Formats: sequence, structure tokens, C-alpha cells
Amino acid sequence: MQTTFPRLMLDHAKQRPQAAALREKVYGIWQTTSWRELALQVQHLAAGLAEAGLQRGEHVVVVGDNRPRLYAAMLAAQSLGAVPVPLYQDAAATEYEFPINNAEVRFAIVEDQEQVDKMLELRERCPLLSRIWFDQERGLRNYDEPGLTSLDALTQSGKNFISQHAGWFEQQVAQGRPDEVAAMFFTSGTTGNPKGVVHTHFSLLDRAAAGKKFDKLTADEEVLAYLPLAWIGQNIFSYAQWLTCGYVVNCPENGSTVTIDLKEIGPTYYFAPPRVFEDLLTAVMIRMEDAGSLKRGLFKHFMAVAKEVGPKLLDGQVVGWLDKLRYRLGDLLIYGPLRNTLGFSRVRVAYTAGEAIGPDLFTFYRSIGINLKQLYGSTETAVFVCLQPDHEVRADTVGVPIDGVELKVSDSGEIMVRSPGLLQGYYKNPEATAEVLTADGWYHTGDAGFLDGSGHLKIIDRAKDVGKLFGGANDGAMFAPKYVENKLKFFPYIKEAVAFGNRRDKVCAFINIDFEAVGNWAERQNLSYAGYTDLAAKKEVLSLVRDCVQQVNGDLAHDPMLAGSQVHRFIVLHKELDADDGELTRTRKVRRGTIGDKYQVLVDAMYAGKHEQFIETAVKFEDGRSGSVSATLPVADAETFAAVATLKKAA
Amino acid sequence: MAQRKIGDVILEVKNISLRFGGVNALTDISLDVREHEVRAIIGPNGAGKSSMLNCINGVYIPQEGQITFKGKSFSHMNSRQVAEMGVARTFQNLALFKGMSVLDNIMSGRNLRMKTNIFQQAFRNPWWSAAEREEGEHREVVEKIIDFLEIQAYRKTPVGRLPYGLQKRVDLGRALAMEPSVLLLDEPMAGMNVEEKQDMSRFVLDVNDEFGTTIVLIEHDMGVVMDISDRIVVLDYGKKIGDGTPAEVRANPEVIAAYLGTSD
Amino acid sequence: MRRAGSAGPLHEPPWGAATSGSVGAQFLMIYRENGQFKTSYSSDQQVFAIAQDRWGILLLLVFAVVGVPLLADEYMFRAILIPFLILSLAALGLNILVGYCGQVSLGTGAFMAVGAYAAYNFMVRIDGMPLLAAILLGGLCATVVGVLFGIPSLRIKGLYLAVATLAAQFFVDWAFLRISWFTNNSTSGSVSVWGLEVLGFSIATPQAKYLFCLAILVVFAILAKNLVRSHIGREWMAIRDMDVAAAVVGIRPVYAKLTAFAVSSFIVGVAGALWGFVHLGSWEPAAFSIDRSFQLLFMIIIGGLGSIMGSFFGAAFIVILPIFLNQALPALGGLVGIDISTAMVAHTELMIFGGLIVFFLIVEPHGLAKLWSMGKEKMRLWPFPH
Amino acid sequence: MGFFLETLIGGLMAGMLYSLIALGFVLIFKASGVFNFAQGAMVLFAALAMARFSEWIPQALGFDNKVLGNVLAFAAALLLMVVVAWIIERFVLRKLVNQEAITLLMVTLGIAYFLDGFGQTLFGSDIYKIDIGLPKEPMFLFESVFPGGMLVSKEDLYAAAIAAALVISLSLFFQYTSTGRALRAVADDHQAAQSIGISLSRIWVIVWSVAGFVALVAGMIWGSKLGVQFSLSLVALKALPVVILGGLTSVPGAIIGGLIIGVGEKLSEVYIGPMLGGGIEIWFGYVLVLFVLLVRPQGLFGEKIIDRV
Repeated sequence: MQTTFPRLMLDHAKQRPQAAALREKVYGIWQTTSWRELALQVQHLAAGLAEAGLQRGEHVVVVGDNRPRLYAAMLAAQSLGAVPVPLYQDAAATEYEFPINNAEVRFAIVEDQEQVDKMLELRERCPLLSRIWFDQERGLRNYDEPGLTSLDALTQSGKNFISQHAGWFEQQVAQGRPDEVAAMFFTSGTTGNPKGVVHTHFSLLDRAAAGKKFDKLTADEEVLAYLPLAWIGQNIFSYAQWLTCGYVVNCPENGSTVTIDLKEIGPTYYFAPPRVFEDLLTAVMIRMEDAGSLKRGLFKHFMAVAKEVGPKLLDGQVVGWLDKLRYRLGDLLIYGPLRNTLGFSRVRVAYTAGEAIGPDLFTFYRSIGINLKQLYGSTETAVFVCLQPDHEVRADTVGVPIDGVELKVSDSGEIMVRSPGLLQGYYKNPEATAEVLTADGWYHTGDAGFLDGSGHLKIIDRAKDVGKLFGGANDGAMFAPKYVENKLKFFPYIKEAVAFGNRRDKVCAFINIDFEAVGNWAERQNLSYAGYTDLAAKKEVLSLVRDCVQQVNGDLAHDPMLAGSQVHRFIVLHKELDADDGELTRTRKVRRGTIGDKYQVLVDAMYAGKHEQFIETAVKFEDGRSGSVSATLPVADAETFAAVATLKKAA
Repeated sequence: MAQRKIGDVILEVKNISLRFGGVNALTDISLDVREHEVRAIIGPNGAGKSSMLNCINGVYIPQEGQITFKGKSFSHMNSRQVAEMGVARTFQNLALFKGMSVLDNIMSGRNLRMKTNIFQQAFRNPWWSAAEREEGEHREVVEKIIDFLEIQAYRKTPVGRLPYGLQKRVDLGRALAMEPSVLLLDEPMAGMNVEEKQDMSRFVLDVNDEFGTTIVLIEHDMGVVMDISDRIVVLDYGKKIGDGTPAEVRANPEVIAAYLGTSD
Repeated sequence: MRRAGSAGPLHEPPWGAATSGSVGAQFLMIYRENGQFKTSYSSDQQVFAIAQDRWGILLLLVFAVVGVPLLADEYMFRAILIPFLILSLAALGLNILVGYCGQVSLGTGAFMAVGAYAAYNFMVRIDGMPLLAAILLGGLCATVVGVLFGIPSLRIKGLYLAVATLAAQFFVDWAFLRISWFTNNSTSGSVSVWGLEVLGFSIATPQAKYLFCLAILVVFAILAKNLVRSHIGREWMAIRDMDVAAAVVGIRPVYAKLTAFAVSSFIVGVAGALWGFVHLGSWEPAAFSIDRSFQLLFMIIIGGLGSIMGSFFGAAFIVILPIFLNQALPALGGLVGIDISTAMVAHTELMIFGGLIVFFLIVEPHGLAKLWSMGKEKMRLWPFPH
Repeated sequence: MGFFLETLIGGLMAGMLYSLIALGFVLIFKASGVFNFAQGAMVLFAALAMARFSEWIPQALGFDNKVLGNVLAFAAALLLMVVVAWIIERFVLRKLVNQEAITLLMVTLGIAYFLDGFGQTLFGSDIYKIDIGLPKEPMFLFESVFPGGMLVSKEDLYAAAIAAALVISLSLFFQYTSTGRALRAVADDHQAAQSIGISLSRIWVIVWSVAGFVALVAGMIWGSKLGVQFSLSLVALKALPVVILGGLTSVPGAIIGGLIIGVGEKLSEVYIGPMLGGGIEIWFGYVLVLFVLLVRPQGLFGEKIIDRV
């Protein structure tokens, strides 16, 4: 894949100038940008940026929703050999401070007033940040700030420049080399400052191509891009692979219309982290609750059929004609319409990644005939490491290593990867780089796991989180918090879970209930509640959660390696863990450390064997004000089960 | 941060008096509105605020007095003429076209600018048709308003099915579709919760500085009024008892008496 | 999520209900709208925005043009199909005035009569006057009369107007009865036409008549739909829903109401001409009496006020019901051993009509069309309830 | 001269009957805002009932006293009309509170059809006679005043007298009785009326019953003149312009309107008719009203309509 992003764009513009490159729903209709138009836009923006003094290798911050013009802006920066740095648009201004200073950013390209305000707020703490361009003018008409201008203006000045310098752009693009840095992604590390992951054109495009080959993607795919560009997942799917395959990327109208837009577009290639599928399923179930008894009956019946037959069909196994018939009927009455209302009628390949996905959740989508698959990868590996081939899809594995990937498991049980897609290193952070990249080019994924008999990779947990239990019944047993947490989170009622136990005698956990799901459950029990805190405190809820925990314990007991990780005691938290309070990362991963410190008293209470504990915590509200919630939380005990075989002897 | 420049008087009302049978709705009211400003009319219930607006945009015809708009004076006009001169308004208790979708309601605000005749419309078709083209052009304007009011998710919903707060937005949208130079708002925030009120005031202010629209507004919520308006007129029992900046009005004893006296 | 879900695909406002009906479609869950995204306003605004609907309506048309003539017998044509088509047309016209513009008229029969007699006069007084031209000219005359009697609507509202339109009914009835010029001094007072042909095709056979009416109906339905979905249509509905607000956004009540009267009575007039020429052949004023006016009003109430499709539903319903009763009631009576006289049937018919009107106005003021569109919505959201 | 007076008197007498029916409209409209298109149907229904009862009751009870028969028949018919009124209130009006006037009008059309059908199913659809002993032979007045005097139908005269008496007593009733006051309160403001404890449904039943009563009397008179048959239900159509002319809400309006139209019809028929080929009384009332409305949209005595925003 010896090419660069801008070159790919130019190729498409040359080969299929009229073909649609991007579509955005603006003013009620899907407005199309053809490859030629895109190329022109990029050219003008590039010229504008060059005039503004953008240097090769310099970093440009890009913040905003998926907007064609931001895509063009990234391409423009890359055309000049500069490095776009996409940041999460929903982050607080302060979270931008480090990346901007760390990457000596002078130029920022942002979507709208909201983002502009954040940038302006940062100015005195980020002295270098001199120029800010915005896509949407609304509300900014009366702003009078040095270096603040619209992308329109930038395009205009670029136009004039181009009109005098024909061929300038092509020559700029020609200068770009595949091994130059193409983009930098800041990983919201679970601890400390974020790290800038540096990728070259080659590393990104090579993986994109590998993925394309693996799923035989064509230029006819339709993709809906509504997740943050700063997340490498979205970036690969709607940017790198977009340019590699030349398919159409569609940008929704706004946050509140995504479901409608999804339904209209009906993507053929779809990618989302588990929580999106989870929310979708919850919504489906809730909507079905209100349906008439007949519909509900039909739904229940045929979902059962689907659960039984659907996966087999997708896995290409042989199915009896009667089952086939029943499934057909179900497809006519339920699955088909359901796929249609969800917007998945045309999905050919759908991926989920980033977190483990619950088996029930996973099979639900597969059973209604959506080819949902898992993949394994991270920002550092440009996503594609392992993918599940069609017909070889299982809930508890993440697929086989694909082209160009070498994979091994270190003695410590950590998964090591070598592939063309690996990062160049962490920006200005040799130590961190050294930690993950070995001299001979192996990357420490930090995940503990193994390749199973059929060559599929199975992930247990973050390697560093895998701990040991000291003392107690199963002294020295392996403790895999994430594994336990995921198992808990697979219950619809449990939104988040945090397990403790490393260097302790037993495992205890915090539970966050899923407000929507439990709320509905409560209504059906006609249990009245005043809000989240109140609901979480209900003893009925407590026992509901206890059942879940004990089921998990049951499962764990069957897995010799993990039997010790059974949850002995737990607390149902009185507030939702929240990224704004620093308890979750922007990608909603729990920050176990942070939480452990923040709720120290609760943790102690659990291990001290107390039966309730008072706590007061500071919270940030939607509108930015902060206050505090306090409550006295009961500490609950859960039944645990004798392991099938204890590890004592093994250890 | 918004730096709006207030212009000269664009609308002036001189010595208006309005009677229904024996009842005096308005007695000898005079007030002026400057270009680009946000002008509030406040007063207890039945003070004649709505009647004032109705006189301005030709729904009622005052028995005495005259209205000067952009230098043209008239003692009375019909609503159509007023609309043509660029005055739009929203209504206190929603006056949306119940049977139509959000889109059509706002589109109806464009009727003054739609020129194709009835035959062109009858023979409308996707291939060659002035009516189709015109419809498209105006649809785009309307879509911009929908976008501005952030109601994209409801464009094809019958207005009847929308919650009250959103219906108020559609009402505003219909008025905006007329691209008015003066916008009369009759209690735009009546019956809204705090959040909706915040949104609505944001929209009002945005309209004012995005399009430089002059705004005449009737509102009960003193807090909101004081926040967003440049000058305030106070009516009581059809008489004008105060006029000036929020600060001045707040200080005016007569106003305090009338207001604290009557309203809760 | 739920909010967006429920807000997304609602296309038709309740009044304009079901105008983009999915013919037959709704009884299967055949809606697959993924990928049917719109990249231009004209495609977003087309009458049948959903592909499945376009196919449905196309099939229906093909069946109506090819299938029906093969299947139906003479009685079907004379007693059901042709009356259905013509009355649909009339109801369509009336619906524009009442359903879309909210101006109640009890004088529809009169405008039909004007259409019929005017067309007749053009036929008999001008040699070689083509049938189509005569019919359209008939409609034109109806327009003139319609606007004339519409003028009061500018000052008179609601009930007063409704009664004022009766003036048209009685005056016109009288005129065609007493002023012999209109009937070309025919002694019997009834007039008749024969040897009709259009563009060289004779339309003597029931099939030919049927196809002729069908063609005219389809054309007018399209034109009418275009009007109601364009800005003139919005002006009508605005006047209907909230005339003060309409005036404030600059809509001229005069223009809106008079155009509604004009368009309405033109269509009604054409329908009248067809009723006389194609259906009756020879007729007298009684054919367009006040009962006809009421009958048409009932059609649009039952079918659906403010809905093109509703006009068809209503017409079908009211044409078929009596025939059905005439068959069914005596049979039923036979079962329980009472013999039911034709008078009895007629009275039951009256009662059932009356009852239905009351029922619909109370339970579903937007008529069959609304039921239809609701069914359609359900199918588009299936399996979700909302 | 005599001829003119004759026509005039004839008109006045016909007009009186119009007023009577018009009164039915006005009462109902005042009380429930319903423009009762079914008034005509009620006339037919009541007349049929009266006619048939006056046959059946004597047969059933086996006596042969005309007066008694008529009285009982009248009572029975009246009772029936009250039941009808109750049913209409209970099953129709109550479900349509606060609907637009137009909807209500269309509903009454439905009711009209239903009553027509129902009445004829119940009582048969032939032509029946009502004989309440109105004298058939005409009489001559003012022979002394001018030659030939003038011919006046006694029957019409009695009819007019009855109508007039009824009209007056009804107006008095609604002016002075408590029910009357309640009714007027309702007419002015539904909410207010309810808030002071007047039961809407009770008032509605009352006015509809009264309307039924009026219909019965009108039906009886007309019936005895022309015989009871379907065409009776069209009589109401004649009264419509009267109501509009008088202004929907005004009792005196109804009365005066009735007289005007009655007279106008006759005179126009006699003096203009021949020029136009006759039969113009069918539309005269309506066309007259049309022109009046153009000048006074709310009719002669109606209240002015103000749009509130």
C-alpha cells in the first residue's frame, strides 16, 4: 500500500470524478459531495492553510462531529504533509490543554460556536494556538477575536491562490511519502496524561487495505459516520477505509436524528462499540413492552426461533427445512421489519470492538440476520489485528489474525503483536514507547489471553489488571477484574461494574444499575422511585442485582482459572459513574484506580465486613454546576460456589 | 459578547386608542421601536398588551391614532399589507395550522414570496416545472429555519402531535419564514418550563443578532424580560405607565405599584 | 431514541391523511425503507415518496385499466364502477372546498347540474363541438357559477355560508326546470345525448365509458393532489385551520376561498357533465337535487375530509352500500322469515347512512382515509407500536 | 287592492308557521350551538307519530272519540319526541361538546337521515291524514270595505293563530320561567352556566324536547293541510332562510324573519313569478337571505362576531 491519503483521494477524483464521496443530511436532504468536488475543496483548503503558514510535519487540531468539511480539512492538512490530530468533541476545554501544548499546535479547525468557545477559553494556557477556523457560522457573527475566521474565508483565499498557482496542489501531494506521519490519536489513558499515538500513512492504509481484503469491501458500501473521529475506530472505518475502498460516507443531520438517518441510509458496512448495540437493544425491548399482546406474543415466539436457528444460518451450518421455514416466516413477520426499523436491512458486514460484548446482546443481532462480528485491535495497532471470518463467529472470541499480523502470547500470558499497522511510537514519550514496543518490533497489547484450538483469539483481561488473591480461601488464585466486570455488565440491569480483589483475600464489586432498564423493571413491579439514587437504594433492586451476581459466580465456578474471582460482597452505587467526574474514560472504560481512591471508604467497608456505609461525593451536573450527593449504602453479600477444581495445588 | 448596533426608530405608534363596544382596550398609547432592538411590552393580565400587537399588525383597527412604519404612516391597514411590509408575529395561545405538518406550517410563512400561478401548480411535476422549482427554493429557506430552531427530527410531524414547547418554536419558525424586519412575539414563553424558556430566549436573541431582526415582545416572566430586552414599555388597564431601559422600569414606582399590586 | 423513532417517518398530517396510501401494501409488512434516502427536494416531496407505495399504486392502475375491463360484467359497469368513478370525481371536487378549505357547501348538486346542462348546451348549439371540450366548458361554467355563489363566503362564515349555498341549490334547480332555454326547449323538460365519441373512439359500450371516466378521474386526481400539496393548498388549509393566523402571514382570504370555490366547482361541474352524458344519457334537474348534495357531503365525511384518497373511499362506500343492502337485507330477512320490502330497504339505508355519519363524526372525524393511514403507519413501524 | 291584501294575509299566515319552525332552530342553537338540520325530519317524525297514534290508540282502546283520540295521540307523540330528544343528547351531543359548529351541523344531517328512515320504518311511508277539525271552507272578509272583499282560508287562519299563540307562549316561557333563564345563561356562556350549577345535559334535553314539541305542532298543522308524507321533512328547508335572516340567536328575529319571508314569497310569486315562469318561491327566501347577509353577515338580529386572537 505505497500511497498516501491525499493521493488516494486524487486517484478517486481522477477515476470516478462524479461518484459520491460524502453525503451529509443538511436542510432535510442528503447533499452529496462527489470525489471531484471533494478534491477541489481539499485543494482550496490546503492552499489556504499553506498561506496561513502551515508547515510540513506540523500538527493541526480537528474538533467536531462528522462533517464533510472537517474530513476535507484533514485531507488538506495531510496534503501539505501536516498531521491532523482529531480530538473528542464532547470533551471539556481543559482536556484539550495537554494535547494542544504537547503537540505544539498552532492551528485548530473546529465545527461550531461550542468548540470555538472552548478553544478561546484555552488561549492563555495554550499560547501557541494562534489560528482557529470554524465550519458553522451560527452565533459567531459578532465574535471579534484575533485569528478566528471561517472555513469559508479560508477556502476563498485558497481559491485565489490556486487560480494563480496551477499544479501547486498536485506537487504538494506528490511530495508526501507513505512513511511520513499521517495522523496522531490521543489515547485517553486510564491513568495520567493522554499519549499521542503516531501513525504513518502506511500503517493506517495498510491495515485499512487488509480489512478491505478480509471482508471483500467494494466502492458500493454505504457507511454512516456518527461516532467521534478522534476514536480510531470511526477514523479507520469512515476515513482510512473510505479512501482505500472509495465507498460513500454519510454524515447524519444531528444528534437527535441519528436513528432516522440510519433508517434512511441503511448502511451496508457498520461499526460501533458494544454500548451502541446495547442501547439499541434496550430501546427495542422498551418499545416492545408497549406493544399489544398479539405483537408481543409474535415477537417472543419468533425471537425464540431466531435464537435457535438464526446463528446456525449465519454460520453456514445445515438447518432442517422446517426450521428454515419457521425462520423464513419469522423473517417476514418480525426480523425483516425489525431490521428495517433499526436501519440494518442492508447491512452486509457489521463490526463491534473496543470492549467485550455480551453473548445475549451479540446473538440477538446475529439471530435476526445481521452479520455482526467482533474484531480485536487498538489505537496502537491501527485497529485491525484479529477479525472474525464470516461463518466462524463466536461471542467469546475475537477472531483470527489477519494478513500481515504476527501474534504470540508472552510467558506472562500477555498478547504480543507485530504488524505493519503498529504505531511509530508515542509522541514525545520514548519511555512509554519503549514500554510497549520491543526492539524487534513486537507490541505489548497489555491484554491477557490465548489462541484457542481453532486459532481464534480469546481475551481474558487487561494483563496489568490480572492480579492475584492473597490469603483467604483461594490464596494466589488468578483475579481478572475486567472479565468479571464484563460478565456482570452482560446483564441488562447492570450498566457498569468495578471489581476489586488484587492482593486481597476475596473479590468485591461496585455495581452501577442501568437506570432505563431497571427503571422499566421497577415500573412493571409497580415500584415507585424518585430518581437514580432512590432507585439504586431500593432493596428489591438490591436483590435483583444479587441474583445477577450469583449467576456470574456460578459461571465463574466452572472456569478453573477464574473460580477464585467470584464476587463475595458488592455495593450498588448511588450515582452513575461518569466521564465528567473522571470515573470513566471518554470511551466509557472504568478508571478502576480513580474509583478505588474516590470511594475508598466504600471499598474498606466491604472488606471490613460492615453492613452499610455513609458516603458523600462531589458531582458535576449537565449544566456544568457541581454539587454533591450523599447516601448511606447497604453492603450486600453474594453466595459463592465451590470451584470445580481449586487452583491451590497448581499454584 | 454580541455587539448589536441599535438603529433609528423603525416603528412608531402614536396616540392609539381601541375600544370594543364600551370597553376601552387601549387609551392613547404611544411608543416607538428602534431598528435591531429588543423591545418588551409588559403589564398585568388584561393590560391590553395583545390588543397592542393586534393593532400593529392589522387584526384590530384602532378607533384613533396612527402607526408609522419605516416612515410610512397609516391609520389602519389589513393584515396582508402589514405582512407585505415585513411585520411578522407569533401568537399567545398557539395559532398554528393544526392539520398541517411542521414543514407546511413554516412553508405557509413563505406564501407572500411564492409567485407561481395555480395552473403551474396544478401541472407541477419533477421534470419541468416552475412550481416544483419554486417549492424547492422555498423549502430550502424553510429548512434553514428548521435547522436554526433545531426541530429537524419533527419536520414531517403534524404540529398537533408536538409538545407545547416545540409548537411554540414552530410558531416562531412560521414567523421567521416571512423574513420579517420586525417580529412581534406575543408571550413566546408562556406556559414553558425553565429549560424551554432558556431555549426560547436563546432563539429570540439569536434571531435578533443573526438576522438583525427588530423584536417587539410581550412577556410575563420579568426575569426573562429584564435579561433580553433593551427597552421596556409597561401597560396597565390600557394605559402606558412606564417606558425605558430595564433598570429605569425596575425603578419606576408606578410600575412597581401596578405590578406587585396585581401580579403574584 | 424513542422520541426520534416516533418523530421520524410520520409523513401525512391527519387532514391530508393517507394521500400517499400504500395500496394493499399495509396488509403485509412489506415496507423496507432502508436506503430510500432523498438527495433532492423534489424526490422528498413526491406524492408517493416510498418505493413500495409507488409499486402499489402502479399495480392498482394496471389492474384498473387491464384487469377490470376483462373481469367486470355490464351490471358491474353500469351500477357500480361508472357511478363510483364519477361520484369520486365530484367528491374530490367537494373535498377541496370542504375538506381542504373548510367552507361547507350544501349546493354541490347545483354545480353538477350547471356542468351537465352547460355541456349539453354547448353540444347541441355548436356543431361539431368535441365531447371533451363540451365537458370542460361545462366545468368552466360551473366555475363561474361557483365563484358567484362563493362570493358571500368572503363575508359569511360557517353555518351562514352553509345555508347560503343552499340558495345556489334551489335557484339552479328552479332555473333548469323553468327556464326552457337551458333545456333547448325540450317539451318533457328532460334532455338527452347520444352518439358520444372522443377523438374518434365511440364511447357507447360500458367498457369504453368506464375507461373514459377512469382516464378523466386519474388526470383530475393528479392535478388536485398537485394543488393541495403546493402553496395554494397550504393557503386553503391555513384558512381552514386558523383564518386569523393565515391573514397575519399574508394569506388573502378572498383569493384562497374563491380559488377553492373555483377549483372545486370546476371539478364538480365536470363530474356533473359526465354524470349526465356518460352515466345517465338523458336526465332532468331531479338528477342533481339537494339529495345529491347531501350524498356527496356524506361521501367526504365518511371517506375522509381533507384527503384525496378519502374521496375515493367515500364514493366507493356510498355507491356500494345500497347495492349491498338490496342484496343482503332481503336475504337476511328470508333467514329469519320476515320478507323485507324495497321500501323497507330504502328506509334502512337512510338509517344506516344517518347512523354512519353520526358515528364517523364522533369516532373518526377524518374518516376511512385516516384509518387507512393509521394502518399504514403501523406497518411502517412494525413490530413497534409507535 | 283586495287581491294584494289577500296575498299579504296569506303570506303572513304562512310566515307564522315558518316562524314556528324557525323558533325550533333558534332555541336549539342558543342552547347547544347546534344548527339543527334535523328539525324537518323531526316535523315528519312527529307528524307520522301523531297521525298513526290517532288511528292506533282508538283501535287499541276500542273507543271512537275523535277529540280524545287526537289528545291521546298528541300526548303519546309528544312523549316520543321527548325520548328522541333524550337519546340525541345522551348519544350524540354529549360526545361532541366543544366541536366546531360545522361538525355539529353535519351531525344533525346524519340525525335527519336517521329519523326519516326510522320514522317511516316505524310508522310506514304512505300518506296519512291528521284531522284535528280545522275548517276547510274559506271565508270572505271586508266585503263592506271593498267590492268582492277578500278570500281567506279559515284553515290557514286557525293554523296561524295556533302558531302565533305557541310562538308567544314560548317566548314568554323562556323570558320568565327559571328554566328559561337557565337556558339563556347557557346560551351566553357554557362554562359560566355550569359553574353556577346549571346542568348542560338537562337544558339540552329540555330544548330538544321543546323543539320536538314545536315540530309536533307544525307537523300536525301541516299534516292536516297537506296530509302526512315525506315531503313534510322538506318544510324545514323553507324555515332555514328564516332563521338565518332573523339571525341565528334571536327569538324575535325568528318571528319577524318568518313573517318577512312568508309575505315576500307570496308577493314575489304573485307579482314577479309570472315574469320568470313561476315557482320562484322555492328559492326566493334563500336568495333574499343571501343579499341580506352580504350587508349584515350576522343576519338582521344576530350578534356581531368578533375574532379574538
